[in-house]
Amino acid sequence: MEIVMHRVGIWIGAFLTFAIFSFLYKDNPFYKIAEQIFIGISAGYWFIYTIYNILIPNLFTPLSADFTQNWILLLPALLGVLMLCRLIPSIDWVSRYALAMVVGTTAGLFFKRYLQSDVLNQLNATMLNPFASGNIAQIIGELILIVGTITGIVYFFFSKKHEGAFGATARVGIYFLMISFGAAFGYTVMARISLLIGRLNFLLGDWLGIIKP
Amino acid sequence: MRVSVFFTLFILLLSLSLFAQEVTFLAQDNPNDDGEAIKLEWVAPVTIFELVLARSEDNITFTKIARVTPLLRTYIDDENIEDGKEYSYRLAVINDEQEVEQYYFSAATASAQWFNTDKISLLIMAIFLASAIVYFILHARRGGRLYIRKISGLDTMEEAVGRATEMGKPIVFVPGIMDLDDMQTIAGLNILGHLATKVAQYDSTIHVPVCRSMVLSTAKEIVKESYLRAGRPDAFNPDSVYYLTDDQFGYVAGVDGIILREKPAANFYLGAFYAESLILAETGFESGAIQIAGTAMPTQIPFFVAACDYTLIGEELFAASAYLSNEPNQLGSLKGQDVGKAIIIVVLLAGVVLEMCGVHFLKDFLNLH
Amino acid sequence: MKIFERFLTIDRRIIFLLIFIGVALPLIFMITFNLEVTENVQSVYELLQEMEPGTRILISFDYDPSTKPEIQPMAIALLQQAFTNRLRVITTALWPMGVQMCNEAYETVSAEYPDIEYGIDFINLGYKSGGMVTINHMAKDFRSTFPADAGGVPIDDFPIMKGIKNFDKIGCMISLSAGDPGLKQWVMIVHDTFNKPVAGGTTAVQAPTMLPYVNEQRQLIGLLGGLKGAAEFELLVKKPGFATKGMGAQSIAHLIIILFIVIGNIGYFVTRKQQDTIKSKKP
Amino acid sequence: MRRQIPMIITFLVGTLIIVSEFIPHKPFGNLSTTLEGWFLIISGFAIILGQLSLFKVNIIKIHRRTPNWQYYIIALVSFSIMVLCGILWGTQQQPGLLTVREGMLNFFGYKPFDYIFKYFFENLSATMFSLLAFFMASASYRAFRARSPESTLLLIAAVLVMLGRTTIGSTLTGWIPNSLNFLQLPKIASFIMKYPNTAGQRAIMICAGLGVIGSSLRIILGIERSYLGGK
Repeated sequence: MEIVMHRVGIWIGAFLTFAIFSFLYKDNPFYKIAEQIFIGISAGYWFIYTIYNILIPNLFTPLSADFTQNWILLLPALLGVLMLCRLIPSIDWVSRYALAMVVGTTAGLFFKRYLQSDVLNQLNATMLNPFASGNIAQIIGELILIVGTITGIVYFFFSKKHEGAFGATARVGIYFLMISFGAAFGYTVMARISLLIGRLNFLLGDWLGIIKP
Repeated sequence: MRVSVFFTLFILLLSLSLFAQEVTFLAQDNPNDDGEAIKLEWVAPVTIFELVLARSEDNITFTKIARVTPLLRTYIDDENIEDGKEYSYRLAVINDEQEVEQYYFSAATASAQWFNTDKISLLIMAIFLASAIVYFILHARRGGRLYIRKISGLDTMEEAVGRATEMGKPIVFVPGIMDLDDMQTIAGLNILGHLATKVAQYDSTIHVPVCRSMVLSTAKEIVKESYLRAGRPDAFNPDSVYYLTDDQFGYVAGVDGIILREKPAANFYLGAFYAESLILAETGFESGAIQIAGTAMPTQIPFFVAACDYTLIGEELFAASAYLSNEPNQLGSLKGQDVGKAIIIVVLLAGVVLEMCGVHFLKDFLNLH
Repeated sequence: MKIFERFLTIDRRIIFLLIFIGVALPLIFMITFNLEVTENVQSVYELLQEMEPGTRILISFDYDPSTKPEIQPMAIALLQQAFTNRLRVITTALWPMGVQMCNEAYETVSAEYPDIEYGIDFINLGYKSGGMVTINHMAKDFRSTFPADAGGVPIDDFPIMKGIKNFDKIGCMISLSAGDPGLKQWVMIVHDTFNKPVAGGTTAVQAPTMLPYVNEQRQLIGLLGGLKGAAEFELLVKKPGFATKGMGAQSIAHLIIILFIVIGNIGYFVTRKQQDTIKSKKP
Repeated sequence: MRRQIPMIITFLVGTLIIVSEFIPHKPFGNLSTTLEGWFLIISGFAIILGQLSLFKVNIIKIHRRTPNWQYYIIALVSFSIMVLCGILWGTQQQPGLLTVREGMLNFFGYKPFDYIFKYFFENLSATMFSLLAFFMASASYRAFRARSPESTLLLIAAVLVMLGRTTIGSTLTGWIPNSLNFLQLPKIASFIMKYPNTAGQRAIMICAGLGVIGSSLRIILGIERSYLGGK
């Protein structure tokens, strides 16, 4: 019996796959139906997993198991309920209290973490002695790295006109940015093709059985 | 020959093991914490089979806390440690037959620190940046003039609106798929205000499909104000700004439909984008529109750069928004960040020169570990 | 010279069709090419090789079925290497669907390792929202972030969780990531704040933006980038799977795309030259 | 009251989180830890909010008979089925309200929730994103033309990396002797990724990082209020 439902599942999967692919031709009812199923299931999944994996273990279980120890959790629970008030337009402003807490925490953490990881550590990682290695490719590479990083930052300098030597530096910066965009694009082609390989593997393997999945 | 090699090796090994016989063991307060951990460090020859760590509060009865190997070298004890209390530790060297060969002792008191000394360079940099940004915001608010260079894409945008008017076709503006809490959406909406004014002046039409309800109300207000500013409040069509759906791909399908139906002369994608960027740009190209994009999403910039006629790259989006809105908070912040960039370039150059001279002071100072 | 103008305006449906065929044929005829292991993949492998048996490592499943073809092979190969070396694996997910991806990977791999036991060598702690803030919280108070595993059983019941209060007793952290929240947030907290080694496996979309973290500060030890990264890793653990199989199709699809780029450029240069000559005749 | 108090909360929370980085001493360290624990719970509610508002928006659309309203019924139905299955029979690891009968497991092979996930959702989600493979191909065909110095650099970098990243690269240039191995395509691609790409990405990263710092600071100080919505 399981085989039957497995086969049924695969046929459903194949149907849905084609329904989505039909978008490549143009938007059509099959695509719309598949899309709405996708939205509905995805929302349902998030809903269930948030309850089972977050609200129950991190809120309800501690409260019901040992209330005197954990009563303080009522506070975030209250803020959470305030968050839900956004659904009711007349009192949606109360959700701002919860939002303020979320935004404040994120802003505080972002301030220090981005400063350290994306500014100071990157700065430190670029402070190199390019001639230390003695390997020609590495010397050239590290020189490129230092020059590219500096000129790139110069390109993003907004309070000075891009002219003269400064403009020329910014020009070099944009060349580096272009190389990195080209490289990123070229690298990314693989990502999307992989997804297509995954799909064809399903269609040709699981569904049609032409190849071994 | 072979015998002599073995003999030399034997002597070597013997002297090594003699040398490495020394075991040192030290317990000390775990630095830069809230006084709830003690750091144990040891140096022991790798030939030792196993080490056992034990802790005591009265220096008489020891309870085992962990089995470790010589290679591990450090262990942080954070089980029920109290601030200000002294703990004794014992390191037992165990041989292959599971017998204790020797004990080493050390004691330490846990304490909480008021300042994390590892983070000095982070603090200095944070204070520098925060004061620069706040200073320039205040400066701009007091009416001080701050120069922001004109972003070259802005001219292209205005031309595109003009071209749309000539062709009698609408323009489509997509403010990204994120909510108002994303700065990119705000920046996109600021630029929308400017474009909508031009649209009102030229008596052209604009479509603004959005995918968040909060963005909808804000975008509507912004477009309405623009028409008011252009002196044509009667020409504002409230239906030109509309909500499609919250879902990423549902939204893309909706926008694609609009682009294919309306055949706009120009498409603007300004805000936060994910995987949909390329679908939008490709569909827009098929319909023959001029396309101008701007996003700070690092993964999506390459697609927009490749597929659109003009792209505001990363921070340029925010700069364009500040330039157009002329709002002191944005201008001041941008200027403050520019000071940060200048500092970084100077420090970086200094660091590279010092490194080349073999002086590692600056690099070590900025190293946060 | 009409043909060169045609080069400029090939109907995109032709491209779509060729890509489809170009991916399908190598899959059917099992075309494969040789692979070389690159530095970034090698370092991830070595990181796990150097861990002592019994060390606990943290793997986070921060992706969903949409990127499964790229990342699932990495997850499987990583678990294989970990179990072969008797490392103990604690898994989490910052994306809710990561929990299912983790279950599927564990089911696949645990069949090959009959002596691996849930709760001793492996545990799935399930999904937590909150991204970077939550990572920061678990770094300081692991047990209150994860009071129970994905099935709701208290973690005190599992030997693998003994003594884990923060990241101190965790050997290294690996994030399998398809976007935000994901590898970037783990680097910022686990390495940059708490100084534990972090490695990652990402989609090829994300990899270029993560590469600046692979530096001499070792913010990232190594990076498996896209299907190629996964295939190289499969080569290292000597268990070729989906990724290795897919690389043939990748090569053909890439070749087709490059071919179209070349055709487009030939068309562009020839027609431009023609326009130039016309212009020079009629100034 | 409606704006002042949220701004004060943001300021206090944001400052506390930043300060706790530099002062490990009590109460700063454990206060910020507590707040982060709360954040997890509140963000859980925020996700629930997202799903409920999707539900609400769809009901409104159906009620108002907006264009294509029939399709939104499908979304509502699939959402409800998924939630019901999750509550009644649970998920793979979680028990639900009802006990799962042996017969049901034998029939579907999975619990209903997991069955829908595996056969419906996995296929839908994977196909949605695989559409991008086609758009990627057509975009690279028409976008990568050597029109200007910038686009030429874009084109060359993209093609070199594409060649080097797949096995074509090693096949094409594998014959180049090891003494000249820097001319092999995989080596060139790695070089591009490691140096010029990293340089460009790093410049963006540093400047974007400064941007995040600026906006976080404005939010904490109450200068930036757009997240509160409205005027």
